[in-house]
Amino acid sequence: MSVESTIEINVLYFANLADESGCDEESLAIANKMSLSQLYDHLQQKHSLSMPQSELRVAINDYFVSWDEPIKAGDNVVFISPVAGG
Amino acid sequence: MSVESTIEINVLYFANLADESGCDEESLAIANKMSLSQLYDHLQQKHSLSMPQSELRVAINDYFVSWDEPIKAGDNVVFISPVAGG
Amino acid sequence: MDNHFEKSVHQGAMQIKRSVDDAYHLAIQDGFALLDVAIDEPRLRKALIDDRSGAVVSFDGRVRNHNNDSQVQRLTYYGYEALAINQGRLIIDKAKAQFGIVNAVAMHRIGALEIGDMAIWVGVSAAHRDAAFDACRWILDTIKADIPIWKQEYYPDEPSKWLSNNG
Amino acid sequence: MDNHFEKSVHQGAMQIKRSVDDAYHLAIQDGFALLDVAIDEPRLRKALIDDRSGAVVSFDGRVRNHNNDSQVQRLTYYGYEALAINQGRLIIDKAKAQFGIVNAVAMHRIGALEIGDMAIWVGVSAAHRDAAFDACRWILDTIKADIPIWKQEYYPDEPSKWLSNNG
Repeated sequence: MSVESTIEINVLYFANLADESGCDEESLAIANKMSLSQLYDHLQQKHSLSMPQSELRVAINDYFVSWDEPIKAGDNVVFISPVAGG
Repeated sequence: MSVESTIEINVLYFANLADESGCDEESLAIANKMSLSQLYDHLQQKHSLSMPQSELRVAINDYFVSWDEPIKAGDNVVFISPVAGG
Repeated sequence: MDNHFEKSVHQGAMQIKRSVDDAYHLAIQDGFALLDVAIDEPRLRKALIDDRSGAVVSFDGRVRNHNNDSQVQRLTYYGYEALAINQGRLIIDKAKAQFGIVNAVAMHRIGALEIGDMAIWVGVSAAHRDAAFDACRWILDTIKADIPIWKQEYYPDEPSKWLSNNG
Repeated sequence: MDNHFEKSVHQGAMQIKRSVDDAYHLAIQDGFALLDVAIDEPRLRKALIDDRSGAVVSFDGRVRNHNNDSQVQRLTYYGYEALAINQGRLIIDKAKAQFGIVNAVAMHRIGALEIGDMAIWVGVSAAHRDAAFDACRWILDTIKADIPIWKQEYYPDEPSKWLSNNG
């Protein structure tokens, strides 16, 4: 029987993602080696998020990262829906 | 013996043209039908103005005009050397 | 969505996590900050200018009373401040490297704004006007594309909507 | 050239022929005026803006301490005010017809200026940023090309010179 290794991370939600998830922040235990795409798939199902991943950018620890950036224990992960500043 | 018809006009000088002519304004009696180019030729000789006509623009009564605009009695004529605002 | 719910999930994104003075200090030093009160343009402008600045170009974006065909009553900007500040610093650094400019400062307001309120200010000083215009426009466009700020507009006869700059 | 002589032929072109308040009134109404004291930028900016103005772009040009390789101590702008005002009105009218803007106001200072003094201010308000940027730049370029203002720069180690924008 395999012991699956998990890590604790934190996810922040803004704008329509916050509306749909009903929260602005949550702590999660996720499988080690889970990718950012897999994480978004998981959260999209969990919160019935309407936006496809293709419309999002992603940030870790307050910097934009590419979707193949690995997730580390303690990371702050944020999926960024299309912005509207200015 | 022909009586040459003359008109009275006023010429203003600015910048290097004022330096060279030593005045900012003068009244002149000129031949009727004198063109703006002929007027500048005349003033260039009179005041030893260094700038060729090709570098100048010309204004009558506070509006730019083309060099073929006729001069009328009482006109205010100004030759405009290259500008340097901004 | 009722107002209570709106507040509970977005409230953190309507306020900055530092003092107003610290926000100005950051904007003036690193080139970008968020603010949650009215932007004091003369304060930013003053910080931009020195004897090498022959040309100063500034942009300010204000809340209009119309967006396309809809009558706008008010709007709220929400920001992810920590990312906004990091990304803003990168944008300003890149503008300084890319254009021949002396200095650049930008600030974006978040929270509830009324018609006429200034939402963004971008100022660039340079020796020459072309660099100042080009850099100001580029910084503005890049802020609009990359800074994590979201906008919700409220209308008299329709539900509020989330807007997107590229949608 | 001695100072007395300089004054006698250029003095009229260093001063405006109306009151400062009349100059602001003219700039705000027709879009352009000359001024012979420091330009009060907030006064012009305030007149530019209304609820339709989503975007405001402004340019200010200041006296730099260098022009090419020469150290500038001070400079004097001379203007032919009546022509400047007529031409300025035409430029602003053309900008309003040509770009989709709400309003445009510009002012040029004449007389003796020190390093850092503002010589020109151009402000444009529009519903959208592209029109505001394009119109501001066009107005500035056209003022520089067409408004009868001349500039004499003074240097520590050389005689003063008349400058030209297209020379």
